[in-house]
Amino acid sequence: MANLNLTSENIKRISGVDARKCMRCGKCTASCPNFEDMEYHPHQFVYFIENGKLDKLLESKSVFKCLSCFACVERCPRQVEPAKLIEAVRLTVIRQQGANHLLPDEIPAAIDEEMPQQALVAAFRKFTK
Amino acid sequence: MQVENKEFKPTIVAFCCNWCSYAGADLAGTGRMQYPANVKIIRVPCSCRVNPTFILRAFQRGADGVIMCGCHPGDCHYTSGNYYARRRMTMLFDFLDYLGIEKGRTRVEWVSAAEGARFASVMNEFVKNVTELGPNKRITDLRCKMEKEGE
Amino acid sequence: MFKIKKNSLNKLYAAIAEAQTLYIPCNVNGKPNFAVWGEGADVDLASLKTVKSAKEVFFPQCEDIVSFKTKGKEITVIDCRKESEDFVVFGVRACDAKSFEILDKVFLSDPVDTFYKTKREHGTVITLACSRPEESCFCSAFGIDCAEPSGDVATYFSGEYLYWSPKTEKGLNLTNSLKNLLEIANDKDNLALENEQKNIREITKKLPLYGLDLSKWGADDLLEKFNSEKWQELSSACLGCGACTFVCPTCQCYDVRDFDKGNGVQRYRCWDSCMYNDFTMMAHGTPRPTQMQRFRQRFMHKLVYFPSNNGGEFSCVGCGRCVEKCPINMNIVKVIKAFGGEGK
Amino acid sequence: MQKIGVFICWCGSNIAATVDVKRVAEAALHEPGVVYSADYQYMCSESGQTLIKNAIKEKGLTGVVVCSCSPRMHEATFRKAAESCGLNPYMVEIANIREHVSWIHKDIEEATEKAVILMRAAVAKVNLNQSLTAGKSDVVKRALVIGGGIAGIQTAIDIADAGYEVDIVEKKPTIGGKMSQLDKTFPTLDCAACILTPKMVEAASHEKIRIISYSEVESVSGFVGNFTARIKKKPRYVNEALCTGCGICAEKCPSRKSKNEFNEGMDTRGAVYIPFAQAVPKLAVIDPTACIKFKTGKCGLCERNCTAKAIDFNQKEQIIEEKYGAIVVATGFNPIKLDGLEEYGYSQNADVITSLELERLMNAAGPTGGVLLRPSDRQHPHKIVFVQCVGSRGLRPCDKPYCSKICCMYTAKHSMLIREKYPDTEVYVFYIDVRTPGKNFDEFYRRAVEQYGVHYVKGQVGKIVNDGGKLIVHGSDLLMNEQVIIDADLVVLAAAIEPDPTAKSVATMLTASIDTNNFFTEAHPKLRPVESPTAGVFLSGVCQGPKDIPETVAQASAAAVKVVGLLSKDQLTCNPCVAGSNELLCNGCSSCEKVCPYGAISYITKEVRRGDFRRVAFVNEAVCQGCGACTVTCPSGAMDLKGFTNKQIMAEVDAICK
Amino acid sequence: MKKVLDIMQKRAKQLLGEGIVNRVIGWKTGEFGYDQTPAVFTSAAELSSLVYDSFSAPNLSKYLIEETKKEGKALVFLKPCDTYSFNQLIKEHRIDREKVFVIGVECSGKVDINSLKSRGAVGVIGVEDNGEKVIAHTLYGDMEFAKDDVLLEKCRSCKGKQHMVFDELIIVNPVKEEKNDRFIGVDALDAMTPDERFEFWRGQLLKCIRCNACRNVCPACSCIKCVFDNQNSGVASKASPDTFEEQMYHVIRAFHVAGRCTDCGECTRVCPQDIPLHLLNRKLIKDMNAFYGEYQAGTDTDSRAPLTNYTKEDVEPNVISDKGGDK
Repeated sequence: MANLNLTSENIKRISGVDARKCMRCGKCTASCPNFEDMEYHPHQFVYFIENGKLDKLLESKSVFKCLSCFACVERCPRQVEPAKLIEAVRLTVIRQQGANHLLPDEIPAAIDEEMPQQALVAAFRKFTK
Repeated sequence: MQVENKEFKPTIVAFCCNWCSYAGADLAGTGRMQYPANVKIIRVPCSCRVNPTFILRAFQRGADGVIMCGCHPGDCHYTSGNYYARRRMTMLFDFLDYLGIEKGRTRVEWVSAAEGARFASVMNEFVKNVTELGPNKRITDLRCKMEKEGE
Repeated sequence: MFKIKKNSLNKLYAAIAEAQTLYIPCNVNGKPNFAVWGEGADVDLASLKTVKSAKEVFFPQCEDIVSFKTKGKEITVIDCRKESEDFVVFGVRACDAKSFEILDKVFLSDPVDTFYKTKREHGTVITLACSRPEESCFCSAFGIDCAEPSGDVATYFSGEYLYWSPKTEKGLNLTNSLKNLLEIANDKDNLALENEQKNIREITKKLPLYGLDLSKWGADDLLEKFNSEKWQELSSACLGCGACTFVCPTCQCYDVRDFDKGNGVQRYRCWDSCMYNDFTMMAHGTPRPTQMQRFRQRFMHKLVYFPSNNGGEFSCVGCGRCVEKCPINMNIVKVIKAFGGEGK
Repeated sequence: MQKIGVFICWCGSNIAATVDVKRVAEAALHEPGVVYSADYQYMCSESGQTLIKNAIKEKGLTGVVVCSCSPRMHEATFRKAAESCGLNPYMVEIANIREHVSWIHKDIEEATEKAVILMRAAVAKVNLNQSLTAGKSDVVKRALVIGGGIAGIQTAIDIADAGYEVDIVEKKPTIGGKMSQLDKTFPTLDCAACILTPKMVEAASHEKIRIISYSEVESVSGFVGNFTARIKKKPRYVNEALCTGCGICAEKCPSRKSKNEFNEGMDTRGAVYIPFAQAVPKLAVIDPTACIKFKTGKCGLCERNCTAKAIDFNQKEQIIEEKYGAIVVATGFNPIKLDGLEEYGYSQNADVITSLELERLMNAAGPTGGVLLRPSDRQHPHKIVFVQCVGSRGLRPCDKPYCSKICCMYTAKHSMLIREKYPDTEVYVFYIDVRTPGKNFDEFYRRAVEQYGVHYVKGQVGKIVNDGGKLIVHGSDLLMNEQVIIDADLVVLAAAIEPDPTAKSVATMLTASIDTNNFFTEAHPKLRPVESPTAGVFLSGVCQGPKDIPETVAQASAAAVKVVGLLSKDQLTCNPCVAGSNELLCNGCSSCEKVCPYGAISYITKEVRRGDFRRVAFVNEAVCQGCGACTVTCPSGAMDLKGFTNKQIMAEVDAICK
Repeated sequence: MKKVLDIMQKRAKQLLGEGIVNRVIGWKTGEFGYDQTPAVFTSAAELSSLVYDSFSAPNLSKYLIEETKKEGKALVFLKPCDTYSFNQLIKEHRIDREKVFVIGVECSGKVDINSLKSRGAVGVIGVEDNGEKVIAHTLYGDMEFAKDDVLLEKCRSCKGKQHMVFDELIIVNPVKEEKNDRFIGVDALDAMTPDERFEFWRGQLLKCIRCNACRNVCPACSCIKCVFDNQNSGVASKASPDTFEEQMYHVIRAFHVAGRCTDCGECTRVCPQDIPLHLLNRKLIKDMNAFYGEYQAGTDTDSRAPLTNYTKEDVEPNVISDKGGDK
């Protein structure tokens, strides 16, 4: 965890989100369908990142619990787009893990005839990069 | 990093109508929104007061770009001034283009009294465009230019 | 007498231009006018008349006189006068060559116009005899022989050659500097040239304006002419533009203007036209408020006032440019004729 | 040659921190015509002005340049100062070195250089300035108030009390506006009708007030002191002179399907109706879109039953044309449409209502007679959720970016009233911030929490779904860091308020400006809050920005004072910066006449020089507003604009470009 | 053409004789058969020098500004294109219509003497026009040209053969309307790159000698005092000491006559340096047509010109920047 401040800036940059626009209404969290499973909730992601408190987020499983359903993005009245921030944190976590990418070769074993294509695409987005 | 001193700083004349655009420029000031100091504003009662001669005069005397700002169409304090200005400037600027003068040196923008931020961003963009075009050579009086450079 | 092959003329121009500026009629954007010769110039010695006359070389349309530089409340005066460099003007027709004499009377008499004088001193005039006079020409009425022009060097086209005849010391000097390009003309050449000149003089006699009678003009009957009712009718169509004046080789009026450069003032003179309604405008207004008066001024000056001040010499050389360029075809010939100067 | 004094204001550190004022003052001395220059901390202050005045007197100045803030701020101040010591006020020009220099540039070198150039342009202009004398125009002693809500009523009464005639134009059949729909008012909880209706009656019975109801202003021409308005009076199909407001017609009307606007469409009314019991004027009105007679040609029950013979199916639209000296805009507001905010399901669920609907549901004259019943099944709701900031403070297209200001307080009022009347009801309020600046406001909110036990939840509602009669409200409780789900019986949304849709057309008509949210712009946000930038046009109430009732009334009275101040003058000084034609140059070609928006130019035949009779343009200086359209269209340059002459503007151009 | 002239002379004499008019404005013969001068004729005797042929090009309408200030009524002969100018002057209140008797005369296009000369006809002493061919008699022999090749520019881009205003018409052989696109020249310039356009205009305007012939002949330039002659206008100048002044003069002039120019083509006809000045005015006409709807000044006496009119839906000035093409 070299420099949390730097990482925090990086997250803001790659997500393109300006966390300062948040007015703390909590509508994102109110809209979150996976609230129960998440240790940290969308509004907390916004607040933590704004204040550079990244360590907890990086350690939490919450980043992978986010469904990327974008309900929070849709509902946010201030156009803060929390899901994009969560995505950026997730990316940071993955990048720090090193080269443990999911390779396309590994897919056939796991594939299920019934599995929707979108799930595969989502998996790539979440776990590789 | 050493910034070169000799970088080209264009002279920009902005004609602003008193009721909307000048107030918009004031609001940009009140909001501390930065735009280059090359832009000098001349206050006119209405965009329809801007005579094409003034624009030519500015170019003659060494302006590198001229921008005219007025109230948004429909919002003119004098009800119809900017509609006339719109036609005049469309014709003038197309005519200058016809003579081969770079059209990036002329511009019309509608800026309301509430659009301080837009005023600043318009000016930033215009200055950037004119800077890219470089010094005005095609429609300037060389006698004035020589005098300036002789300084 | 020397000669040079027509197809070697470019070498001649180049040789002259190497040492000094060469003004020569060129086609620039579709019109023949005197221009500075340079490699690739479209020299046009075939056109009889340049739009603007050769006087522009000595008396340019615009000329800086003095400039003032201001800094705050301080003013510095900058003298714009400078000695002219040597130059050559080539292809001047007999009428234009004559016009220099008329301009000299104005600009070189006291007080001397130094701007003009220095150019006259440094300029070498190479004239060119006319080979195909046109209908608007009436130089013969002023005693000009278009087949035998004056100048420092006179040149003539005949056959394959341009003949070259130095007439003054300046002309000789120039000729000497071009020796290696010029051949010496022989008797056969001289004979051919004389024939050519005879032909030209014959054509001149067939011109519609040949024999234009100027006997009614001159210093006499000034008031009678001035008060004539004919002026009203003659001037009724005049637009008051300056086309006749600006193409005229003898018009010498100029206006002095100031141009505000922002950090100073450039004072320059530029040709003026007595046809303009602000000509000789003074604080109280203009002395010639109607177009008739201005119209009359132009012709009275050329045909009455100038001769009465200059020993009968008219301030017109019959080049016919005004005849060709007037938008409404009113001209000095029609004026001369209206007062009884019927030709032929 | 002018003798010009240049005065550079520091504006404290506002200018002096970025612009080297000493250097500007020094540079000024080198400009042609300048004989004196000085700098001072606050030029606009008393002592700053004295500095200018003394210089004018002692140095015999003929022109003044003040380098300071925007001319829109203090031009008038300095002109007045000059005038007080005998200098023509139009010999004063301002170089704007605050808004256009010090506030936008950081580099001192750059800013100072620009300030010098702007000073130079102003000096160049003053060198060509000429003394201007203003003409006079008569003031019509009558005011027009557009909008008959509490703002319009209060303004009208105050103007009328000062002795001037006032017309109120109201587009609805009755005056009263939104306040007439309210039940109780915060923070005193007195009944809205009890305090509003006497005002309505007072306005109606005031001898100086004329109420032109069911009418709209169609066009306005003219200028301050002398406006002419065309007012379109819609047909009521009821003779106003004869109708007694007895209401028999409304009772007999067989058409019952029209939504009752007064009750926010929660019950119905007849095609002929009186908007509400205390309506002023209390007159029936026929809605031709619902009336059977209009649709089928048959019926006429109301006509037969009207003892006053007031029904008139043939009534036509009427145009009233009237002259006014001043115009007050009081066009008010509406709650926004909530269709775009789908998360709340307002249009899907009858039991998701707006606060204004709740007002009607709690009002004794409302659709439920004052008993709180939820709209879907007319049952008592036991769990009520209030949501604040609905559509306010958002950046989505369906949102408004501003705070609607009144919602926090009325939500507290509602929750308190419900808890008081129905103590078995649980009340939740979702809030982002509770904003209660105002006298007794926070105390009021604390009472709701402390005394009445209203549950205030810090967080927002993400969605509302209908589950068999229950409204499942998904919200967040940020302080608990929990997602809360409440099965509510009724959800009340504090919808944002927005200017009435007529504001835009009224603004265009009056050439007054509106901001990006369609609120009217004030002449100065702090110092001239009740005036529009257009002379003679004043602002009253929410049309200028969100306000509660006491603020509205205060502003309404303030606007009235401004109007009275204007109408108390017999004549107004005109703007002397008007067009003028140089007869010696005028061709009489009629180009200028065509572009003049005010019809200020006419043509006369005049002996311009002896014996030279010509058709030349003539400018009516009282009518000309000085836009300058004519000056540019004039081919010969005969037409020029005083104060902004061709030469002056070119001198400025030259100074900037050199 | 001879027949038309006969009728013109007969009718003019008649109207003079009846006292309906007290003078006639027409064209007078010149020295070489092509150099006609506009003239005022006051008697039947004088009318013998009235001429109307392929060189009666000067537009007579502008003379009426001064003529209608005088006593009595004037008879004027107007070609179809001249009637546009006449109407425009009426619109601008520069002519008193009551004092003019307008006789419209047929026109099949006027010949450009400069065009003959540039095609080698040196020393022209007479010209014949048989409708198809133009024969120039010169000192050095006769030359024959197809008439279409030697028409004036303004006739090659003729607006139409209809008279917009007249009291009487003299038409012996009705002239067929020919479709021509007068904007071809403008289109060609529009199609160039801005650099090419700049070079073109710099070359052309460089020739300008500021003789003011274009301005003084222009029926739209009827100002009592032109801004270029007015020391107080800020643009006054008598010569073009700098390339800017050349641009300035022609831009301002084109702009001042925008919406008022009747496209009579006189500016190009009279320019001693053959600058195609009509390309400036016609560009503005083309633009106004494209942006604000077809409009031709001089077709009537009461319509509003595009620059003294507007609609709320007008194009925005950025149509120019969006048009493409760098610089």
